Amino acid sequence: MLLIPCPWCGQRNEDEFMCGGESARVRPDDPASTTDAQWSDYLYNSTNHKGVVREWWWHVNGCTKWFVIDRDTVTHAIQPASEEIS
Amino acid sequence: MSRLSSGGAIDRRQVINFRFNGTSYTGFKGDTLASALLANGVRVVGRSFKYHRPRGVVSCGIEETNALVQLRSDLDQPNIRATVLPLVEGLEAESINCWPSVNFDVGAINGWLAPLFPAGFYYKTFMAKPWDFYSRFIRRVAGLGQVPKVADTNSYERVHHHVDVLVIGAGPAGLSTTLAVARTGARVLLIDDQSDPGGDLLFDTAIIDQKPALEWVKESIETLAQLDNVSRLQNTIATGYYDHNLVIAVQTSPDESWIRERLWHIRAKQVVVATGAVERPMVFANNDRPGVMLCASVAGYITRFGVQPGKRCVLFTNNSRAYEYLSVLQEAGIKVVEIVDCRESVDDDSLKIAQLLNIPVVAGSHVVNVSGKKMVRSVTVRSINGDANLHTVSCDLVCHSGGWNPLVHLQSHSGAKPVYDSENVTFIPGKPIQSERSVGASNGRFLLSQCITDGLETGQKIGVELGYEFPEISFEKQTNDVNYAVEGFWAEDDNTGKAFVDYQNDVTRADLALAMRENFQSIEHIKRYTTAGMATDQGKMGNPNVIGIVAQMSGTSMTATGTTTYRPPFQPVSFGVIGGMERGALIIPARTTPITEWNISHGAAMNEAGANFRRPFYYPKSGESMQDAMNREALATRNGCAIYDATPLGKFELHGEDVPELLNRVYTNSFSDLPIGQGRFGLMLREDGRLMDDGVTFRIDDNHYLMSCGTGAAPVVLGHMERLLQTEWQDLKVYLINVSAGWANVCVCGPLAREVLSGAGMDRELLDSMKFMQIKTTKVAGFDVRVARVSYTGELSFEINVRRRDGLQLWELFMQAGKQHDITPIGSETSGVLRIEKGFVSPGIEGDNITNPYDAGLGWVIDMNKPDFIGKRSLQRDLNIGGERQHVVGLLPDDHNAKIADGSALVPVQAPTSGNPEFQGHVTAACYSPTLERTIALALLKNGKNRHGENIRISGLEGSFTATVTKPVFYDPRGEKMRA
Amino acid sequence: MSYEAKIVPIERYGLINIRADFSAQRVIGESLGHELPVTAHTAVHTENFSVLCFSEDQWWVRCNLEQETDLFNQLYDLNKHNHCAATIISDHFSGFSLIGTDARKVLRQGVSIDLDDYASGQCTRSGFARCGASIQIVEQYFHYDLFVESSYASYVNLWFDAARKGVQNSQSG
Amino acid sequence: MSHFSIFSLARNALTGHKNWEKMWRSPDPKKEYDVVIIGGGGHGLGAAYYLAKDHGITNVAVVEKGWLGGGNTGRNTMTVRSNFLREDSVPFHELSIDLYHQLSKDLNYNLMVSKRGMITFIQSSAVNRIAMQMANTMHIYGAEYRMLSLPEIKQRVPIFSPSENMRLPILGGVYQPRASMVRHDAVAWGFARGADSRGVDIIQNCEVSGIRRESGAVTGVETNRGFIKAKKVGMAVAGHGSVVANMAGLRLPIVTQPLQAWVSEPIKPVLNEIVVIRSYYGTYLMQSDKGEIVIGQGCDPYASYAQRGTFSIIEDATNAMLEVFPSFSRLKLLRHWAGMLDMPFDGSPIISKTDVDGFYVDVAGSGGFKTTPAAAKTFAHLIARNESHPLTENLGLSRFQNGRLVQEGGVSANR
Repeated sequence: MLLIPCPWCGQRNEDEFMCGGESARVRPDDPASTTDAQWSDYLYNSTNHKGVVREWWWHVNGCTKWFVIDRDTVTHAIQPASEEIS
Repeated sequence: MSRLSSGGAIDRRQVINFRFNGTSYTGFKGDTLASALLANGVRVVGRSFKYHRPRGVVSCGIEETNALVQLRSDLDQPNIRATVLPLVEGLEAESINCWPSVNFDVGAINGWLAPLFPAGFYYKTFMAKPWDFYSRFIRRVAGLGQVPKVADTNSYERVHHHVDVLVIGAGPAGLSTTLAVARTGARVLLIDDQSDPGGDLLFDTAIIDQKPALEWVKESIETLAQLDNVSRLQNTIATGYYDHNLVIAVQTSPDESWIRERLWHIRAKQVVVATGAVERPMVFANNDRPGVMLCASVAGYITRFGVQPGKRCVLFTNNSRAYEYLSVLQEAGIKVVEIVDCRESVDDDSLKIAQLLNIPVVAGSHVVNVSGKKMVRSVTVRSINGDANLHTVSCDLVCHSGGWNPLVHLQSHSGAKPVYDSENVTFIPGKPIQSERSVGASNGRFLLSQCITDGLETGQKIGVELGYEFPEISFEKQTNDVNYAVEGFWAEDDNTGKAFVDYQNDVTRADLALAMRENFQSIEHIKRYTTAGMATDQGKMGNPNVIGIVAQMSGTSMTATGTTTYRPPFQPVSFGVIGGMERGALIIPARTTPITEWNISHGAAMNEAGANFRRPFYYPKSGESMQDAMNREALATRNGCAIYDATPLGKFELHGEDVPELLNRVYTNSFSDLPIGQGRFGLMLREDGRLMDDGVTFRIDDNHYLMSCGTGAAPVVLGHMERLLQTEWQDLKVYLINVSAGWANVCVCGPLAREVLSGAGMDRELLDSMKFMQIKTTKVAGFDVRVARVSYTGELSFEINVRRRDGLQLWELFMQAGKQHDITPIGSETSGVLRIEKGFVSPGIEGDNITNPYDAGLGWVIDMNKPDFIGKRSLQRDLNIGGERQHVVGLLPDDHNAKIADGSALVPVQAPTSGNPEFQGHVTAACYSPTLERTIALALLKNGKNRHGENIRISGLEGSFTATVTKPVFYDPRGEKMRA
Repeated sequence: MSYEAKIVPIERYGLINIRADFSAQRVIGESLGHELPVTAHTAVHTENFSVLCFSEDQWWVRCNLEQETDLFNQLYDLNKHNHCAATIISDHFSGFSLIGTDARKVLRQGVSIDLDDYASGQCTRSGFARCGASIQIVEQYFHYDLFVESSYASYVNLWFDAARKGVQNSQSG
Repeated sequence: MSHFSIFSLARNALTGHKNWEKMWRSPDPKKEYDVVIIGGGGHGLGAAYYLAKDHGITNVAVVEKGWLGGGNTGRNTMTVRSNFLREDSVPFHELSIDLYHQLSKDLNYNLMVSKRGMITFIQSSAVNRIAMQMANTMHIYGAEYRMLSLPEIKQRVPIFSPSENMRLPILGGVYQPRASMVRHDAVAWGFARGADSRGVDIIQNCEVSGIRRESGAVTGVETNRGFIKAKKVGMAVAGHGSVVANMAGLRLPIVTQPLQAWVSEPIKPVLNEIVVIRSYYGTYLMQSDKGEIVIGQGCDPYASYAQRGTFSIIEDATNAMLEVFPSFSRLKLLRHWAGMLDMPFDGSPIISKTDVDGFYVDVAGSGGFKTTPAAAKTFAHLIARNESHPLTENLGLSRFQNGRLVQEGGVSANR
């Protein structure tokens, strides 16, 4: 049971949240101009990095805010994301 | 009897009666089952797993591997450690894994066949026939105890708790830590697995500052009891250490009498592991004979329980600590005839003790065999280098001590890796990964004085780290222990018998050698091949011996050999307490509407409707079959009037100037021009172009919309939009508010719907004027309602939304008003029939994560001219390179009464029904349509859109039918009825 | 045998959900005659109503049922010129008061938050017994008001009953 | 390779078991191989075995960063089954069961394949519909799968006694008689011994740190034991698919998630079948030959390489289990652990060529143990011939380009 640092509510158990996956997965500005390969990469592929990953979490059973954290997928150590992500 | 005439922390005035293997015995309050059995002279308490060798009690704590019993009567439970089982009146226990009795066990024949059963023998044989043939026999002899015969009537509880500092273990180190941290004012919780604090001091005769150590314990506890910031739990064992400093602990018999066990989820800023150490056995031939016991445990039985486990003893050791117990043994009248010490040069402290007690020390030697089967009769001793000193000593007790194993398990759960401490010949905690510290014996500090100092110093550091002031305290405590000196000893012996490294799984030194001979090199491999360390004690005693022997045989270091990973739990945990109270109705919530109770009391058959709602399936009248009920309900809807509870549908308010833009982006069609008071059907896709949900969104006011969606899809849809708004489209000004439960939604439908509603007092003019997809606010019988004209049945249909609190009244009002029209409540199974007749695609059924809206015949809802919407790019991909697709089609079976199961497969009409015919698709939903008086079905069929009119075979387990492929709509194809 | 705590359904109350961006907050505050609380887990309590802050742009106005409509009407129209939304949610949620010396021992079975962190008068939203709850701390450790989505209310009643006095598993088995 | 049998055991008993041969060699890596397989688990060792046996390619190295079978091969719940929804899934999993049932003899190594049968409870009409779809797809492909009534379940599983006030009452079940349990470690060891005896070099403690390519084609792998040249490199590294693929400059449609499993203390046999309580949390349980009740459930819902999971999964599963088997309440949890699942977007295996010539990937999907022999055999076919085995034509990476996914419930549910 991870302890997720919600920027609004503070540290809460992971079962109050939903993990939204890698924040690097950003919807293309103009999907129509992507190639099939680029679109497929956006839709299905992930970096799935072993180590620190910046990812989205949703505090669904709390303030209902989406936010990003940096989580180590090996140690599970978590830091609030060091800088704003657009 | 082996009970001493005095001594021990037992209450001799309270006699306790118990039964073991059918014989009645007595013990005293304060006994464990093991101490009471030893006191009664019971030596053989169980049989081993593989060879069924007689086994006796070997330890006095949680590390016990042999004395496992099955409890009977009310307490029925398998595999209970007798060494930690408090004796209670009427307790009934049996040995496990033996038949017909522990003293005469047929399975012992395995002992004779043992040469055929080396480690991993089963990988090499039993291949002539299928394994099932052999496994029937093998399974029967495997396993330990039996599943309880009586139902568990106990209550369990699960709680969450937060502290600044959690100290695990109330032995000298844990107590000292707690004393130190407590002074800072930090919130401290001290948990301990025994009924009384003190840890090993309970089994010891140690002295602290010239007083018995237990007095220091008592004083410490009294000090802690004064402090508000300290709490303490006895009978509470930490079983696992998880991410982010979460420790799970099990408390037995808490104060609340109705609770048997409580599972604590303890989140701590700092965790202190003070779980102590356990004594390690020596590995020698027949080291498993009853009467071969760990040295400190023998002393423990004497000190704590006043039990004398033998009369004539040989001590076999490699360390100084064992000598400290000699005086306890001697004072209890046990004659220690000889000390066999495998160290060439025994340390002076040890020699002094032996001299004082006048016990001969045979140094540089080892025990090479034990004779006696159900009880030790003698041991054979020989010098390590050669045959010098070869002699036999008669005895009925062998105390052995191979050094001490810190209980690094919890630390290991936390992600840390134990490291080898060559001085102490053992594995000690490695660098902490979480906010954790190990103290005392679990940190490799085996002396009492070290434990106390380590605890106090650690407590101080933690206090400072947590930002508290720390008062000066003295760390000096005078204790009576001597320096700990140990040498690793895993020499090969004479091969005179089985030398066990894992008692419970019957793993011997020879098994380890065989594994290595066959080129199993990794310690994990050796563990798995031999099963060493995989028994219910999980190698607490034996693992370092396995590592030592493997290192020695392979000529590498202990460090290079490494440990296997310790997995939680530290001690086995009952499933009852893991589950807590979440049984029956509490396992997952059952969500209700204001009409749920009415439905149940009116005999509705209930079924899951998604998102944990239960809804009426159908409403059988007395004696009516399911099919008859559905037919009646469906016909009422088509020809008269019906009513159903649509409350579980999702309802979201959308506010803000950018709502139309949001809708344009999440729906496939356009919402730019929706007038106030009007609704529009919308189709929502996932980004991969697959169906997510469909529903109607109404415009209530300028910047105010109301979206409805499917019951099961509601949380998904809300999450989908909330995510997009907060991550991708932060510039859109939209607020989403879930109001799903705030409104009761009663749907009245059928050609007579207007009659019913106006009969209930609704404005007839308004009803007549309302067009399909309109929403109006009005009053019925004093209730403010929102009326929406939408249809999921294909009939004229009104959804009446009212505040939840008034839902049931409104429902009953309509039922009353509809009586003269024979208003009929309908269930979801009937709704299913109506939707199949209409060919309404269900995103959760026809939309099977593969179907796209074109496949589903929903192309008319898609506006590909919009610049973008979620899923658009993927639809383009499907059109460009998606190849042949499966389409939603209708099926008309030639047999009008065909009973077709949902999920039946579709194959070419000529094909055989099994054995690789060409798979063409499957039936998604089939029913008997009472309106059409025939069976109809919706299906997903490869290229189905272009195959209308073809014949196909429906292949189901129950039968096979030919059918004609049609358009997926069987009733009112133009939708005239619902627009009427 | 059970914990010393009782569960009382909160009967008639008004509840209005407020969403508002930074500039709309001020407008709403002016309309209410009281600034909205903007610190996590805080609430303001006036004679007529309380305002509970659940997020940087989410509040609840808890009032008497009689005031609900008026307050709502007053706030609803602000969305014409501001990015905000007022919604009546007194039916969407069902309230329970958990009161007694053992209230904490009951609640800690259902929430994983640190109850020491939440003082009397504060509020928070958290996971609770597989459904989630908005919690108002009326008196720390002894009196909590919990609001759950109404569709969970009957389940939550069962839950409280079991948490108070345990479940005899034999009855379910 | 010496032949294993009761006679060889007896013969060796006479010499105190001191003359057993090594089960496999520990060779140093050669400079070059025809094929290098990365990953010494069941899939990788099996692929090497079938390369040698089916295709006569024996100049093969299997490089393993740790010890054989130390990944998911040794961390699963030992279950083999073929109850799937899609036409591309069922025959593939059927092949796996077929192969498993003959492997002990083929390998002369007892994998302890026991046919237990799997019962999946039906607790709602929605599950019933899916079960029927599965049953009928399977029926087409000759895989037996049939419905069981409550009394039939009770008859097969006498200890089954669902509580009377179950939140989701059990309406019946579906039964796959051929679902089996297999001794997991033995699969790795058996394949290793078989491959080794055919000349395959199995190199343990050999970690790959790079995949060398020239003009879009693989030329070999960098390892901590030096560069190993090979024109064909196959990846079978459950739990590290993205890490290794990344060395070849590729991103995969997978997320690595923990999948937990746990066992009770061993008890005498009470449960022959594998039981799936699908509707609460997707809990499944069975009893091993050793007597432990082996239990599992779905993945933890986020990416992790930590080989441990959250305890709440065990709590949920326990409740589900106790609803059906109340007498297990006083049994005890003995040990729990997690494997790392490379979960594809659609949950189905990926056995595929890649954009890098000569670099092939085998990603196991939602539980790779059950597919081990089929994946190994088809992967060997792909590597040997540079074309897909007929059974895995639709299981390649191209499905993520054209959107023709083989949906068995994967990551997509989370997105």
